[in-house]
Amino acid sequence: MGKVTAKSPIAVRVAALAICAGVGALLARAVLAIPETEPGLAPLVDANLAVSGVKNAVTAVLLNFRGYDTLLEIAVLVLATIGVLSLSVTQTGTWDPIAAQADPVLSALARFLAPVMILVSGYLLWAGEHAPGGAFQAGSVLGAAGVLLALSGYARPIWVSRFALRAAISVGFVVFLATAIGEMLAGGLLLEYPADLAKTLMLVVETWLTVSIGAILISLFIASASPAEELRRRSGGGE
Amino acid sequence: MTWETTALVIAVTAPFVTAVLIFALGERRDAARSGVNLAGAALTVAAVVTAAGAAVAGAPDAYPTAGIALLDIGFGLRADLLGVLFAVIAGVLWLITTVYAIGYMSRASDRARFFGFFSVCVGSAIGIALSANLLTFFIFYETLTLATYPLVVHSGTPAALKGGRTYLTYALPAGGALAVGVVWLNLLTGPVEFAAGGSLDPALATTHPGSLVAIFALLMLGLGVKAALFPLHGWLPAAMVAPAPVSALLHAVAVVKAGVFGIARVVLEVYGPLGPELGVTQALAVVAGFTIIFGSVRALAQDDFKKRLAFSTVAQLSYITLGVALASPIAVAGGIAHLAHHAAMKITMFFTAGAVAEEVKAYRVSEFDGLGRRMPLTMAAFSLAAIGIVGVPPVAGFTSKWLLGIGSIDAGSGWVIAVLGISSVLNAAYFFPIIHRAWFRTPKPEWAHGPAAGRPEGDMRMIVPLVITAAIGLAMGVFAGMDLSPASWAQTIAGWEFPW
Amino acid sequence: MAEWIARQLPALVVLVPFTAAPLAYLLGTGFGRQIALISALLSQPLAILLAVTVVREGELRYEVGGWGGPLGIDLVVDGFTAVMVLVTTVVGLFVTVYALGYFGNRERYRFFWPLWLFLWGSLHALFLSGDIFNLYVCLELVSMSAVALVGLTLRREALVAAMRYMLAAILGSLFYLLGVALIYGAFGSVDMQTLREVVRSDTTGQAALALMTVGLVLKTALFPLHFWLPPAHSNAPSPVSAVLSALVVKGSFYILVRLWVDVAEPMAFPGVSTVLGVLGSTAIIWGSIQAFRQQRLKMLVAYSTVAQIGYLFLLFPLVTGGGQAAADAWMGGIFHAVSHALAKSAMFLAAGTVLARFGHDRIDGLGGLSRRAPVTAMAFGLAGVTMMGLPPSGGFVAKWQMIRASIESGEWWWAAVVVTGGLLAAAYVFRVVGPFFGREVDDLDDADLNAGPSPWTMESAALVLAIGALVLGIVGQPLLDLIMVSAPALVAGVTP
Amino acid sequence: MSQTDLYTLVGSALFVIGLYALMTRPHLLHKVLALNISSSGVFFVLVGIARRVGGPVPDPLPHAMVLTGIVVTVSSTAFALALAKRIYTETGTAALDAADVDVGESLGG
Repeated sequence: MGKVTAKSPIAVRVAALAICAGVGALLARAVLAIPETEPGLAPLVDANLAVSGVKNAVTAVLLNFRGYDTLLEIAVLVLATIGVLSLSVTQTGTWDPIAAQADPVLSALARFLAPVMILVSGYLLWAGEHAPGGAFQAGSVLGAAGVLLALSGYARPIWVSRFALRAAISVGFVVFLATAIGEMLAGGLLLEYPADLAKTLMLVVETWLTVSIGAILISLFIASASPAEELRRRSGGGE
Repeated sequence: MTWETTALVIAVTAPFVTAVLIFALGERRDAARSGVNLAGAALTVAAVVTAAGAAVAGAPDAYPTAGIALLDIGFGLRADLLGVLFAVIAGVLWLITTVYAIGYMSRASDRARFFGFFSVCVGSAIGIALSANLLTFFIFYETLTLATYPLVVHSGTPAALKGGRTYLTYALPAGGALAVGVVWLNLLTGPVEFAAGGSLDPALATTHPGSLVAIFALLMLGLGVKAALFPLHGWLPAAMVAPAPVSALLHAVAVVKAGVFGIARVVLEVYGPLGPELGVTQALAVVAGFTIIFGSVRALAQDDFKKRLAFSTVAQLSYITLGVALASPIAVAGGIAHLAHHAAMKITMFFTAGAVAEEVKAYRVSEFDGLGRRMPLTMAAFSLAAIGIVGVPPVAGFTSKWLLGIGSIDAGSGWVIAVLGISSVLNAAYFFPIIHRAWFRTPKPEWAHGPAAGRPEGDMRMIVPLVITAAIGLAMGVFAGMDLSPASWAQTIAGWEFPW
Repeated sequence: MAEWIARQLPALVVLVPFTAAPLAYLLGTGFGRQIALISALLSQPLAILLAVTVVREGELRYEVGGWGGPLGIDLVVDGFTAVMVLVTTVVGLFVTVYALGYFGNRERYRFFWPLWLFLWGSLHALFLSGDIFNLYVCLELVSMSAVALVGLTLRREALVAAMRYMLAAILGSLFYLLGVALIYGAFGSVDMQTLREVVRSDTTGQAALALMTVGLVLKTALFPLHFWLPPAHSNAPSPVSAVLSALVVKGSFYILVRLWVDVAEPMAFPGVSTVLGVLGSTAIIWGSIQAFRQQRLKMLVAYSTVAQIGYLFLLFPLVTGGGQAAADAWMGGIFHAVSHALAKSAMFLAAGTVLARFGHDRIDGLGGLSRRAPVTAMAFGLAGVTMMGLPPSGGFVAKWQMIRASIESGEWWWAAVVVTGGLLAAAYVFRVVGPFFGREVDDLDDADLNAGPSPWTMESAALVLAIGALVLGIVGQPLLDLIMVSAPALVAGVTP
Repeated sequence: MSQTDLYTLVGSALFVIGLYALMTRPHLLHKVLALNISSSGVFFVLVGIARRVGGPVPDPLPHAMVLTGIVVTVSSTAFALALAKRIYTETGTAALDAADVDVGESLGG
């Protein structure tokens, strides 16, 4: 196995240093010149918070005012997952349970932690409406729970079929899109939530996003894992 | 759209449509391809003649026109007298050449490619003839440059590919120069339409003389390559690796005359009186005069038959350029008439070269001893054309040279007479030995009794066209005085070109 | 219905491929192909309608979420946008048709369809976005889908090329995002229309623009930051190569033009545009020479992209002075992007056909191609006409406008570069095309005896694109008019 | 020095440190990490900018941008890591250029 050298040749380093010094100087000058008080869009956000359907300003920006950014961001996430799957050896994202060393301690821990994490995830999802939180935080915890389960050999039953995996990965984006298109069909513009339905719709979207984000994070983890036989080979063929 | 306008559009588009159909038919469907090709050529001739009729009827200010918007100039077509003269020549000779080429190429490979690009070339040449402005002209001019390449390299031999490279090395930088010249001129004056008597504002001669001279130089650099002006002529002999029909129609008529035709458009219908005023046409005349002598001298030294013809073409093209540059109506008439006359005669000669090469595998002048016995019709046609080029009456060449001579005196450029004289002697010196060898030298034994009994002297699809073109050459001279002969047509055009 | 479509048009243009993408993933290989084709076909009328609407009504503004900038995000469509969407849609359709034949039903390439649809949607989103932060997300979407597509074959060279591309792309995005942060810090908005009014040429503003420019130049692969492009574009599967060279590099270029000519025009400093112009000129010369020296067809075509990108950057010095020269440069630069997109995709698709059928793309081994694969040879040759910028191709009209602009602005040296670049292009194009007419070489044996002639859809997709690029020079006037619709003030000659 | 200045300067420093490492470290994992450091730098700058409002509640917009940015960065990091891993599987080394691999050890693995 070829070992990668730790450092580049001196000429490269000197050049890099010069470039970095230049960029650094430019940046420092620029950030210090930023006006001390510039309210930005904060007043505008405040003024419209009441009609946004949520109480937390950041959530309002993310899901309503700049919901389009979030829609595309979910697209990035789904896209990256498809990309990772396309690179994984098995290309399916299904977990090979033999690779997981069923450790009794880990297993017990997982059994205890996983339900708690799922609960925490639900709370974060709900809290996002008025406090920091939301689908991403919730999805991350959900994903972590999944990774934990996978590491302890429980993940296998989750992915009953390839279609289920694909559905879980894309459901958040699809629901988000469907909501957006539904609003258009109802006479509004893309992502224009009717004031009375805004909260409900956002919660629906957030919920499915949580599921997808969890599934995506698990898939990212699992898809990058080496297949069992490679692990065996590397550890010297012994089991 | 009036009937005349339709004819104008068809004249330009028919060859391109023919090309597309030929490509689509592919390699194996020979009969269908020949049918499409002949039908396309015939349609083109009909359309061109219709447009020509309208031009004659409508001159000087009711020419059929058509166009679409493009940039600030427009992509425009117009059937004026000068244009339809060239278009008729290209169209009619295409029809004849198609027959010849079907015979010549019958055993060659890649026929679809050959006939397809051939049609594109002819379409471009007719487009050049019927362009209403410099932009449209340039578009067709460069299309012609590109479409000729596959024909030059058609045989695919290393020599052919090398000839193709040489051709591009000359033609593409020339295109670049032409492009800059055209853009610059358009910027200086606004859209440059062709108009009898010149389209430039005379005031520009005092406000922007330097730019106008530079632009003229760029344009001549671009057009001079195809017109084979010295020192831009080098590609023409190299391009003789192409199959005979290409040398005949393209390298004696369509491509090279696109160059001189462009010079005529620029000198007469863009610069007009500004040319002599700025002194640029005088310079052009000197270059043309030198090219005439140079080409003729080089032709003398060639043993390769096609190369001798090629250098002869270099010299003859400059007759036209010279006539156009002399700023005298009579000389201009001579030059334009020579455009037609030389076309008929030189195509005959290249047809001969192809027929001889196919039939008896003779490529060099030194192999022509007694060829007149073996291929009497062919060599008779060749001799007639050669006599015409030398300028012996009553064949066509005489008329144009006569007009050129008188025109030069009219323009006060007596030195041109000397050039014409020397060149005629040189023409005789490189053509008469061929005629002498063919008819008066002892033939090879197998040629002594003519073609084998009961067989014609060659593929009749090749012999008949060259006899016809020779006859056309003769007729142009004999009937030069008639109303619609190229000579009187040229004089009419020259009349319009000189309102000043 | 018609009224609804008219109202929702900008959103629909983005949503069609974005809806198709997850569906193509969800439903798997067989459906992925059909969904991609449906999406491609649906996009055609939408893109045309978008262009027509812009011509009729001028700039379109679609307020996503109903908020409107600067609070919300606007989709903005002017002539430039409509042209880019149109060319993306047209190239996209033919690449899709080609890919149907190229990838067939092979399970291995099932990820192509969702990734390609994501890329397509991202490009549309990018062209329509009127918000510089939203553009960051679009840039990332474009880059990531493009990188994933490059690595699709899982060949070593492709993976390493994808990695190099990925690192360059992320770094470029980060530079861009840092610039966005500074812009927001200094001017309090990320909405382009608002910024146009408030942007000043102060320390922060200049630094922000400099950072964004570096990032976008890296993503556009302008010399000398082009190092990642040739391996990525040549090692990708050919339909992907076509999209990368034709469309993806133009995405970041598009933002660069928006920023300089449209948003930050008040702080345009001639020095920077000259630097961009000089780098562009160097790219033209250097890229062409490198292209000429390549042994593999796809590498040659990739270096040709490096060179052709150079022309795009001549736009910057030529618009700086305003007036007619700016308008001509604007038309010329954008028209070049369009005709290059058509021609370059045709070239890569043709190269892909060669590679798929004969198992190699060594230039020395392509003698006699015009006999073995006449349609493909013709497609490549016709596309070459646009590369050279000869009439009647679209490249000619673009170069015509650029030469015009440089003579008008008195900076004739740009015209010299344009002409020289055309001649160098002729050198590398004919280095390939010349031997097509030569004697056949043994290397042109079908790689797989069962392969037979390529599917006609593949060959004709390339040919149609090449013909499109070719006739653009004659029928291109409507496109030139479209480019000028609601053009930025600097270009339209209006002083605000 | 205000809080904003502190955050934005630290952010700038992080960005530059990441940039340097990206250019000088041949190992792909290092490069991916370097980009992560740089992106953290950018987020710092954004967070610093959000503090300028003056009141107790910071400007929500940069925060939203950071959140979006983090998701995008996570996605691209995941993808870049998967790519690096696949390269390692295919070539036995985790560098872009063979020149960056120490001589003396076999490339084949």
